[in-house]
Amino acid sequence: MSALLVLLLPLLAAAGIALVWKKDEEFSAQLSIGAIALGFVLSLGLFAFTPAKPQEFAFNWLAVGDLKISFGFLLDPLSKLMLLVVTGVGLMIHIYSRGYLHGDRSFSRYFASLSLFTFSMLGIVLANNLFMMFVFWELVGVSSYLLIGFWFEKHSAADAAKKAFLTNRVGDFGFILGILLTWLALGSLNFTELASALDGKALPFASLVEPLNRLVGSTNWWTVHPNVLATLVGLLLFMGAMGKSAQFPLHVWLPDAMEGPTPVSALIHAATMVAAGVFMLCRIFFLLEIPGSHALEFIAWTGGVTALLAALMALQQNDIKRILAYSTLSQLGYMVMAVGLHAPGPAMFHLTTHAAFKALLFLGAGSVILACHHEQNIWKMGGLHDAMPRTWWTFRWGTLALCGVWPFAGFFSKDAILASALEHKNIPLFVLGVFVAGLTTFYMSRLVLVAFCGNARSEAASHAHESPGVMTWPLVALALPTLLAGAIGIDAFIAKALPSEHPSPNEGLLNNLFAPFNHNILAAGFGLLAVVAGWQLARTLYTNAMSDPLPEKIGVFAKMARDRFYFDELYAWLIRVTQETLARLADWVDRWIIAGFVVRGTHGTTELVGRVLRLVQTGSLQTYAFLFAAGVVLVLAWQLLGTSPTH
Amino acid sequence: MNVGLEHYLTVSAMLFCLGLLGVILRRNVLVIYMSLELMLNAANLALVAFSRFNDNLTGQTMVFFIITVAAAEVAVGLALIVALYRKRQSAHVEDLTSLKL
Amino acid sequence: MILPDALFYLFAFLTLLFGALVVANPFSRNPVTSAMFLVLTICAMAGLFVLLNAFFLAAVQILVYAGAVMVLFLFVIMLLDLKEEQRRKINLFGIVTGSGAVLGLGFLLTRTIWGGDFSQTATPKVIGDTKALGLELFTKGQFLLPFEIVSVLLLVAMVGVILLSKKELK
Amino acid sequence: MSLLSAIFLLPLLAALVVLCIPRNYKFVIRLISLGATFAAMLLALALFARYDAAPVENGFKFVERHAWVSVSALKLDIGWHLGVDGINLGLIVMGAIVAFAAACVSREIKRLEKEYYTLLLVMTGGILGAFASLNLFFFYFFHELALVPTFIMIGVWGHGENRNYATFKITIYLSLGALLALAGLIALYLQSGANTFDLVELTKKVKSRPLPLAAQSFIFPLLLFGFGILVSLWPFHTWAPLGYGSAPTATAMLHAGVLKKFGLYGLLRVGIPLMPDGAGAWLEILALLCLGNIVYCGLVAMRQKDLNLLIGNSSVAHMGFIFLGIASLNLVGVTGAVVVMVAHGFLAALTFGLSGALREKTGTLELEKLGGLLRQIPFLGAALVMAMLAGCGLPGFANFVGEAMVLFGSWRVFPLVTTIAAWGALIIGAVYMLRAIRNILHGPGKPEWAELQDASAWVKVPFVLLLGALLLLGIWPRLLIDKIQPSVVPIIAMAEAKSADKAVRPSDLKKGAEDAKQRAVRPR
Repeated sequence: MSALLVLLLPLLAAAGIALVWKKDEEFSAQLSIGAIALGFVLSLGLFAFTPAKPQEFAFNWLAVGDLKISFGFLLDPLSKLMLLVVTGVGLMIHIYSRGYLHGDRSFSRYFASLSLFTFSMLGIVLANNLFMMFVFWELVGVSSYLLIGFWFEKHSAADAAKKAFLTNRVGDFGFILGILLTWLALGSLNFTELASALDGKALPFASLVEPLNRLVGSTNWWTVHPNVLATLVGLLLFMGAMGKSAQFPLHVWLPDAMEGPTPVSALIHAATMVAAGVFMLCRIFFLLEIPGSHALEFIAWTGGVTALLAALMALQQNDIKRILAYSTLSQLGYMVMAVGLHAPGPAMFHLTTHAAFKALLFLGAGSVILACHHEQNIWKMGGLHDAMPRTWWTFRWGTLALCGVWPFAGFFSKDAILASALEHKNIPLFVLGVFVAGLTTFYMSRLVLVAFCGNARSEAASHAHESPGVMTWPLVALALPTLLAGAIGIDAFIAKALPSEHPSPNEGLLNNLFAPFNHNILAAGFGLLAVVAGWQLARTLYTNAMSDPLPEKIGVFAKMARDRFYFDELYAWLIRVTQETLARLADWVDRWIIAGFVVRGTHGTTELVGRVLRLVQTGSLQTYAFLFAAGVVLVLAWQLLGTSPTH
Repeated sequence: MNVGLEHYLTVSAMLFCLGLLGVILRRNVLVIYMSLELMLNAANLALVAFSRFNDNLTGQTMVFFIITVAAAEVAVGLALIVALYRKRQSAHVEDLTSLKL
Repeated sequence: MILPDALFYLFAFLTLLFGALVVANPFSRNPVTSAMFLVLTICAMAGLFVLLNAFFLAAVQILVYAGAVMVLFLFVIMLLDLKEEQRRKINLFGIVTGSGAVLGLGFLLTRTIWGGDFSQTATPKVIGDTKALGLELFTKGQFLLPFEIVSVLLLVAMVGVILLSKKELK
Repeated sequence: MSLLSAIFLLPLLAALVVLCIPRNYKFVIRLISLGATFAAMLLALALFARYDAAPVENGFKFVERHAWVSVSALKLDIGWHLGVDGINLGLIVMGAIVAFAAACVSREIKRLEKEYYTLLLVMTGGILGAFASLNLFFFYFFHELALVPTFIMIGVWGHGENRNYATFKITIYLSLGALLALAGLIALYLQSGANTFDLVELTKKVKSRPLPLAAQSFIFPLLLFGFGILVSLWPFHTWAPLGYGSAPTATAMLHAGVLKKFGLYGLLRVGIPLMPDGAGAWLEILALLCLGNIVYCGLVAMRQKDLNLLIGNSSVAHMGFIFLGIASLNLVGVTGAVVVMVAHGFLAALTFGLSGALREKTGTLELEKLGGLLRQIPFLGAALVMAMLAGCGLPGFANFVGEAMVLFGSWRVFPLVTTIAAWGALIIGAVYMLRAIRNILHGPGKPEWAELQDASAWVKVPFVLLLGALLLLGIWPRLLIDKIQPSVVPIIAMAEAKSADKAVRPSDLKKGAEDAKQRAVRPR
């Protein structure tokens, strides 16, 4: 019952703000912050006191024939953890954005959409069937559309919102097809039913093959093999995650989504929305690892490629928020890679720790931007470490956690992923992981060295001062989990939720600190080695450098990285070639062929026939008489000559 | 070869064609009207011939009625021609082309 | 018995000759001449009727048709005092197509007449004299109503003519 | 004068009353028409509330039956037979609500109000009557009664420079379609030998003695293409966007929202159950045609420069979904089709209403000229954003529920067509809807629209009403679906009770899926 409350509170807040629509900020801020604070407390309660065994309660939302869609909640360790993450980080960001957006004209609209976002995010976390998850999937897409396009007067923001929504929609297209295929094959959409329908059965899709084959087989150039179907289901559902977590082909919308206010980027693109995809993958993990389905390899490699690609792009970005956006992309690639390596546990672990320190980094960046009067280019900052002490040390902790330095949370979760890569004997992915870890340290230290150390590069940066308390306290609050999250055994808690994990017992704080070393020394060692290498390289290049030395060194590669490997141009061209030309063709056909030729054609021919007949009316009696006689003759001839006269 | 029904019918047919020719070729309204009467008589001839060779009188009664109708028709037709003439001062067909579209 | 056949051919020839003259009078284009030739055609027709034992009709033909209808025609010709038509340009195309159509019609009619075999009674018992026709018209009861209607028709024709030929008074 | 006949006789009565009022009492005329449509709406809602899904003898409730013309010699039976079941209940309620909204919106008409309101009321009466009557004769008669005012209203009060061309086009197209449908109905009447226009007897007769296959395969195409033209099926759709583009707001709302569903309702009520074999042969083609609707019209909508044309094309695209639902011929698909019919009614009315309000304020609907309006007209802007998002199938609105059910339903029967349809609905729909929002509402404010002010309270009423309906059905669809489903079951039963010579019919596929799941026999 309390889960329902947690879910509905933000919705009520959003509705309340929308209906009352009073212009004063206080009311809307208090309402939505109160709602999410209460939600946080309740989810803490759920997290701590409810039994570990998953409970489920649902009511029938739609029941027609054999389609049974229910609206219910599945409370198991996985969703309880995510509940905590969403409401916890969300609360911090709500408080922070109250300060950040102070005095903005449409303040209450911001908080309304923020509450709507939290509501839909909680919906995804609590959903107990695929269809309900899809419903909230789209609602999250819409609320991110509203939030990214918050400053809709700016062309770039409006376009970014549209782009984000459409790319998400492409992902949702795959997701709905996946749902349809699972429903057709297994008859139900409920997770527990699906799980029970799957275990203990060799190939669930075998029965479906023969009829579908006949039906689709009419194009008989590819026969449907059960493994193909299983992989197809896995990939289609992964496509949904791809859209939401901005994986490789559909990653273009994330950097542009920085157009929204910083707390929005923090909330959406660090902690919650992008994590929804990884959460969904873990939730339907049993569907992905059906024997015979190759979906998981594909997922692993997509994750790996995204991580590498994003890290490379981040090297050359100069906007502080874009660097953090790309780092999120690459960390997400890590998590998806972990899921692909049959290790949803470490993926969720990394997701939780990442939520904390990435939110911290984004909020830190926000306070830096505010301090330098909305200046986002790092080459215009500098020497902020003494001007903004509290932001400085929280930001430094976040960076250390992100790079995976030993005591911080990032180290443990990233090491868990690298360890699972080794266990799974997937050497290329392990090497890629280590390389990306090095790259991460490189670009993060580049950011820190340029933005904070050295001396102020611009007049605005020189007299920057610390942000007000309401903004810095959330930073400090987020800094704690960044330090401790790794060691307090979150991974053990997650392991309980995922059947495929072997639950390692949680033996106290201290030996957890050293668990990764004795667990898999190779992974931990290489991880730390990459970190040190990255740090040294960045230090040599960037200590109080006035401009970026990298372009001369790697020349054209730097330009390509800065322009994001021209994916946007490629997609724009692709759309222009396929959709625009098709649209232009359809419009042309509609205008000329159907409306023009057919309609005007018939109109034209009738007019022509009319004009011809007019010629006959010559007005002279002779022609009429003649026509009359000729008519009679023709009829008689036809009639008489037709039948032979000999009767 | 004694005269049979076909002979009378051929005469009536030829007379009918003559009348039709007159209607088509002549351009004076009155002459057209006369050729019309000719066609009518051709029909009468055929009817009488049939009544003679089928040995009953209905053919002839038909002719009787046709003649009365023809008379009425001529009267009205001529009145029309007179009215037309009064309006157009010409009885020539080519001048009466107001129906031309 | 060859006299009636000879007479038939004579009258038939006369009818066709006069008919042709009504239509295409080579001598003068004056409508009066064609009216006169029409009268002659009607008389020739009366002769044919006599041959077909339709004596009453022959008389009626001459009396009504030749006498009344043609007189009307002459009246109108005189009233309109139509002069000799000056020869307008001959519309050759019109003539050719017109006569072509009429020839086609003639050919078709004769072809069917001579094609079909008609049941003919050689010597008819019924004579179309006035008494027989009178009996047919009034006692058999078949044609009584049409007779009355025709009389009404004549009345209507008269009213029509009077109306048509009234000068526009208003 | 039971509840059902009151719903549609009231507007017709009001039309008569308005006729007797002198022309210059504009306010009284408007009051009467608003009152009449409001009363009709209340009655319809009462009908909806009192309709329980308990099965009744031949499926129809609130039945009202008076013999009108039944000449046994001529074997003619035209009776006044009204009845409501799951399918036309939703349509009548939606029709009444949209009619009230249309009456509110027609405040924009500034000349010849008296004629306008009479026509509007006649149209409302015709629409509701068409959906309520079960006798094919009145079914058709009321449809024509509603169609004629549409032509007149577009011709006289329409907008745009090619208004006359649009009027002629819509008139000719719809009369042609109606003609074909009439031919089909008459052929059905003769072939069935039941000597009655009454639908209930007809269905009973056909159930006992199905029509010969030759007759079916001849009558069904007539009905299909006749109703297809009325509903702007793909090749015959060009009249719809043009007609709605130049129609006055109320007509566009009523016609696109409600009257257009007549063809689909007819197909579902008469076409499919009475001619299952005929239908079977044509359904594959229908599926492809509706693909044309969804994808083709979606692409064309993308290229439109005028908002009304864009909405017109998008409403044609939504029709494709309903056709797909009907063509899938299984319980889920057809129920989904009926839900989309109702939902699209509200949606089309809402979008056309909003674009009418926008045109009234800015004087133009050219996408280039408009821009950055959200700051000046927050309410209308927010309503337009919600309408557009509902249009591209956002959950929380009724359209999503219907479209999801259609996808579920037709996925089993035409997997390829459904995939492309899903692409059409999700992606293409989203593209042109968002582009419209982007051009009209977002972006920096333009100087010429600086002094725009938002809609007054009275103007907001219809939009709030329609949005409320969309949201209510979207959040709690069982309100409507529990009523629709029991009436769809017999139709599906009749549609599948035909010779099983089809190569792959949904029934075989279901058997395959069933063995895999070893489920208890599901209600079919």
